[in-house]
Amino acid sequence: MEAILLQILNGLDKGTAYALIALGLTLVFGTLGVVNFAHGALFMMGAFVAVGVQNLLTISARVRDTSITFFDAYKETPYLELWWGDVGRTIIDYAVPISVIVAIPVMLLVGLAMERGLIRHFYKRDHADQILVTFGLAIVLQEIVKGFFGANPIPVNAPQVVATSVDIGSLFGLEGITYPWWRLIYLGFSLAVIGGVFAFLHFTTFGMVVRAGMHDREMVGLLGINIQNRFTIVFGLAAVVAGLAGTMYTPILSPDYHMGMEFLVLSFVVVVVGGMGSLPGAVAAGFLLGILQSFFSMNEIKAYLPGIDQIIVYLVAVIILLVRPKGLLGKD
Amino acid sequence: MSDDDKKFGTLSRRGFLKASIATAAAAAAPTILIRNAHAFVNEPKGATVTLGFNVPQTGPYADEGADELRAFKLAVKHLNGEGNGGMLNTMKPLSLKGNGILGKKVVYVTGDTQTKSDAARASAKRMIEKDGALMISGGSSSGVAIAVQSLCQEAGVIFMAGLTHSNDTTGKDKRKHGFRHFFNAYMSGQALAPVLAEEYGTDRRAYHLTADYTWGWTQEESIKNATEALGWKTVATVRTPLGAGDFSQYITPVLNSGADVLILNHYGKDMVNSLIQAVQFGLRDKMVNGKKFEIMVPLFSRLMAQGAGDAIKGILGSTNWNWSLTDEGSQAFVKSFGAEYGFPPSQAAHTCYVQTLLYANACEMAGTFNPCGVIEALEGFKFDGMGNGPTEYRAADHQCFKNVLVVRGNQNPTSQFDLLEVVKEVPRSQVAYDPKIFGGELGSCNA
Amino acid sequence: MSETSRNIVLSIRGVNKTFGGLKALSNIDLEIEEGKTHAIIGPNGAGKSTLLNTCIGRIRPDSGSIRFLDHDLTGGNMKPHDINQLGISRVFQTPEIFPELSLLNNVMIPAFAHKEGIFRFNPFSALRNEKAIEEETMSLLEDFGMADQAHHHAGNLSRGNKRRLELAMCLIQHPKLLLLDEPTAGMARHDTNRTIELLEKIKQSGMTKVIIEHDMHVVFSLADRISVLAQGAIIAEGEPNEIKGHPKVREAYLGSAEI
Amino acid sequence: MQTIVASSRARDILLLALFSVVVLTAPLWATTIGAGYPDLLQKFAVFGLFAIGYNLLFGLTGYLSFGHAAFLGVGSYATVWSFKLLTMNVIPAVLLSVAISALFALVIGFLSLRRTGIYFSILTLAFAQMSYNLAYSVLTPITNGETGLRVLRNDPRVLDAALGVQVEGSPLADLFGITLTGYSGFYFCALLLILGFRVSLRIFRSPFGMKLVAIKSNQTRMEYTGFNPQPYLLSAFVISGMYAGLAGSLMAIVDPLAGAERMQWTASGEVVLMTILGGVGTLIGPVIGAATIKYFENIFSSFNDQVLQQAFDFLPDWLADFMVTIISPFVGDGWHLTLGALFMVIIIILPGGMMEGFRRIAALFGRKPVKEGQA
Repeated sequence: MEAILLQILNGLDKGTAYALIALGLTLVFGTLGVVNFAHGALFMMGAFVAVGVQNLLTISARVRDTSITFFDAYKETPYLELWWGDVGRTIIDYAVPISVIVAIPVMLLVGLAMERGLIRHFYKRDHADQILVTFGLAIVLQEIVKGFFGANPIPVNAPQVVATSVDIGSLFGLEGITYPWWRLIYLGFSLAVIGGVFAFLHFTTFGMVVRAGMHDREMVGLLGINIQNRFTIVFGLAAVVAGLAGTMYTPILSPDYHMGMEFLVLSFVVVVVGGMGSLPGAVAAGFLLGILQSFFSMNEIKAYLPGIDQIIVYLVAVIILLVRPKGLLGKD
Repeated sequence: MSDDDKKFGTLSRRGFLKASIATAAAAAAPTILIRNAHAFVNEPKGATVTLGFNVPQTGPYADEGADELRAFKLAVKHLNGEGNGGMLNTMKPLSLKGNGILGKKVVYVTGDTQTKSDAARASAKRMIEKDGALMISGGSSSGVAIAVQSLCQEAGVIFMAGLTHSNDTTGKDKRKHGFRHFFNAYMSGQALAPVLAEEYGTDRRAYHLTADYTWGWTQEESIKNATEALGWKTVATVRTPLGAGDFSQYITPVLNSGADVLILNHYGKDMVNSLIQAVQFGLRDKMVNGKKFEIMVPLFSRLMAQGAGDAIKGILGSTNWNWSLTDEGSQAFVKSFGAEYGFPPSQAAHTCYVQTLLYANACEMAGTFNPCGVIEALEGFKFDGMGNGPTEYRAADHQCFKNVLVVRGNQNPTSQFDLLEVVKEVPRSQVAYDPKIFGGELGSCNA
Repeated sequence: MSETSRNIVLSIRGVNKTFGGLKALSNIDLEIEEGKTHAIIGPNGAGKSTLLNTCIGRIRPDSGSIRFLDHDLTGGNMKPHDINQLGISRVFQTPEIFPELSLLNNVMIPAFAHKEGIFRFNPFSALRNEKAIEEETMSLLEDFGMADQAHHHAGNLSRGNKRRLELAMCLIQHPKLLLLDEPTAGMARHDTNRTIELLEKIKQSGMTKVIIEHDMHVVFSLADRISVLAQGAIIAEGEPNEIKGHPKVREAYLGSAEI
Repeated sequence: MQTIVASSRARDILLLALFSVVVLTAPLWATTIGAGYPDLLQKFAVFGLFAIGYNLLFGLTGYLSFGHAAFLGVGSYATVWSFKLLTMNVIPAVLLSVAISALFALVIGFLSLRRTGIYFSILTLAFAQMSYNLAYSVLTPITNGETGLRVLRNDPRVLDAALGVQVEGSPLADLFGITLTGYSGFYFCALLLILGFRVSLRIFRSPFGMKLVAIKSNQTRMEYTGFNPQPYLLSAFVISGMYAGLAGSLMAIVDPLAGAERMQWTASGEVVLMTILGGVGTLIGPVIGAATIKYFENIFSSFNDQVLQQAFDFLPDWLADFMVTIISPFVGDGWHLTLGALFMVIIIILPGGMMEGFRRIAALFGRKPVKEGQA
């Protein structure tokens, strides 16, 4: 029982991670008609915003460790800590929440620059050209990050108060259900972001125009609305959502320059299983695949189907696509 | 199949790349080389001798590869008599003279393995076929090491393995032309066992999470055997997909499994992520069976420990070498490396540096670059002064036997590099084993 | 209504179809006679497209039957290629051609389909050896006055010429029934007239045709018989002259239209 | 893009002859760009073949498969197993590989081709990833997992044993007495590349090929024209799967080892990139794309500071140092960066890939622009 509850939580958690990345991908495809292979790189850049903020906050006074004579080794104490003591320490501790605030404008700028500078010129080109150019862009962005931060994963900590787990079982009168605070926060945050995106698209005029554009681009253009600028903003929005997902994920997954590529394939699968261009579909598929992946990793199931956890995501994708031609919630 | 085939079949199956290498120089006709009786592949004719350093330059292990490359360059410098000489000052016995190898200046070529067998082999072949490398070294995964090792056997050059920890490299996949200085999973288990008994007692229940591929399996087996010999029980061994990223679905079952030790048979990013996440799930704060829950990572590396941040503190594991060792050889190496690059070398850098020197020294001992001579010189070679105390290259499987370090993530690091504290230097006698237990055969020298 | 002496190509009897609660076709009876050009007219939303797709077995009717020559198409599970292989070719409302291919290739492909059936695996036979088909295609293109452009990309043609090309693609298959879905929709008057000329020529060859059309000018120039569709039902049928004077038609459809 | 009938037999023969000459003289001209050694030449040929086959699907029908590496991997495994169980002769190995990869392609193609567009792509990706993940882990008894499947001296090899053929040293692939390693291995690959090119040329020039292009151009019209696109697509899928299987087989022939990572999505992605980079739907483009990417991977990655220093030896010291500083981030461990930038630059300037560039250069020199399909 506890095991199943825990796996559901795991699944939801994974699901939100997939859904957040997939959301932007499907939004961009649905509105701009662009297959963006650089979307994973946006997720990665969001994560490195957190690394950058942490590095900035921890600029340190360095005291030479004199016991080491062969090279310069330092005991580092961040200036913030030196200047403001506990307050400084707390600020550093809250590096990730601070990064979230920083990530929004940074990722928006990145997104806008990317759309204006490159993507916009590829709306009318073949998908093949789009794939090559965005793949090239992803590699370039990745290598630039590698140049600055190296290839190793870099640890980013959640604030102390939420760095461990909480006994949520006691809430429901069950025993032994502890779950990391940060994962619960991540879940809540992601649901809020997803909700925010939906609200934005459904309850604002801007959003309605965008949704109309997803259905019929020419028609909206004929109405005399400058859909181009709106699409630029949509791309920026997608970049922000992917970036925030990356920033918030850092305490769970130490970021490295390669992480975007690893999420790219999975998020494409999520998008397509959900139905290309369908936002609710992307979210639903994210949760579905996340939960199934968690369940099929259980020893009880693996005992009968060895290796099933290796392929479950793809297997489900195949079954869904064969049964439903346009994915879960895709429109014909 | 014709009679002709029978006739030629046995004759023509010669050394793998030889034909190509010889013709590479002539670069044209598809001739089958008739080999001159005394020649060997890439025999250095000029004033230089070329070594090939094949390391991951892209992909998740790129930093480790970069560190290996630094060590190689340093080794080349020292061999050529530049710099402060490093371990040339401490190695015993020493045949090197600081004038290159056998009087020829050492030059090197580099390549990118991408941590993929195919890419690593392609890169090694380039070094052998195009650049005329006599020896290949490097690598940071067992799959790559084994793939390149068998290539070198076929090509008739020497392979001095870099970071590879699987039992198979000098076990069932050992080769006459391949040599490993790094320790292996079996040694990790043997070294860790006494420390585990001391620290955690002999009545423990272990839960393994294992990367689902060859290296993970051999480590799981070795650690399982070693801990069960102590009296520990194994609750479960669970395989996880390589590069899973989020391990939550594998960690939550541990919580209520009744296990009180979690053993992570992961390396690199998998290790970083699974360890961080296990700590977040509060495993280390738990009391199970009246004991404090512990996590253990049998194979540690400082570079990867950096990625795990605070999660590494207090975690036990084993490592081949650490820069904080105070023996003469380690000090000499750390000093040279630190002076050159401004930070301490990793264990991967250490093993690559040592391997290069050992190869060069063997050439000097043999008085030839001929791989058969070099192999003979290396087999059973006993040396000291290169860290890890007195060491022997065992002739039976080309595995180095030396002290193994049991380390713990440092609770109070005095500097940014001070991540691991050495708990115990387990003497070589404790980690030795009978070469027969892993099977495999070396084959014969191919030159 | 039917007499045994006349040769009926397509016969539709008592066809009904509802989508959701909406009656799309109600009790349709229609017979298309061999060699005749039959026009179906009606205001927007009258159910013309539904009727067309039902005729060729793409949509399954709720009741009634559809026969094309000896084939029962009532099941509604016909694949487009099966329909074509029965001898029905179709011209679409917006020209469906192969824009990346040359005009010659555009017309050769249906010629191959006519000759080879739905599938033939011949990756190693050279196209340049298919002289017979090439010549037939070229002579048809000449008839259409497009021979000089045979090696140009079809995508660069004007809309009117694309329509003509599409017609050529259908004609090379010598269809037993040619369906034309608003063949002059969205065309300039000049192009419309050229298309009418062309269709008149085809008419002389005695090919059976069904035309769905908006433009009365086109309908009355070409049709032998006209059925008028309104709100899913046929409200009148007859020779063009009969239809012109039919009061119900005037009321439902032609009221303000110029005839 | 295609004016298929317009190509005359003479031009095709000339094209094939030119292609053959360029391929067969590769050991000579490749030396001038530092690529003149057997392994890289073999890679050029093998991946050229892979890309030619891939282009028959993607270039002609427009169906973007993201799982072709699976067939490459299957081909490699089949060849190594043939070496292990039957004989070191390559003929059974090649036949077996092509047959088995065709079978795989038939099954995967049959299921995946029920969908179009990105849905098709993801289906192929899913099948390939499943193959890879299983081959890397639970199928290790068949694939030898991470380490890769290798030919061992004591494998049974029943055919060789029956004929009394013995192996001394490491077992190597042979063709009736010719050991297929080094340059002989390259020539074997080169001959099959030329054969593969010729088959591709014929398909391009056949009614079958024209119909594939028609499917890409307008599937609705194709259906109403009376062709059933499914069997055409499936044939193209299986043919290109067979090319992939053959390429995989050749990889295992010139270097008898088969690893699971050959089947990973990145490997599938690589052939997509090769094809697009060279020019989708062109005859020669995919080969050029394949060679370019392999050249970067093997040669650019090998440039280190030492090599650069030597290259700029002729310059004054300060200038040489400057050049090395400028260039070194883009070579060696920076080769990925250069490759990524190359993708972007080429596709921004040249929609349609490198072949478009050659076409423009030809046009610059006043020649009538050579249309692909006529070239």
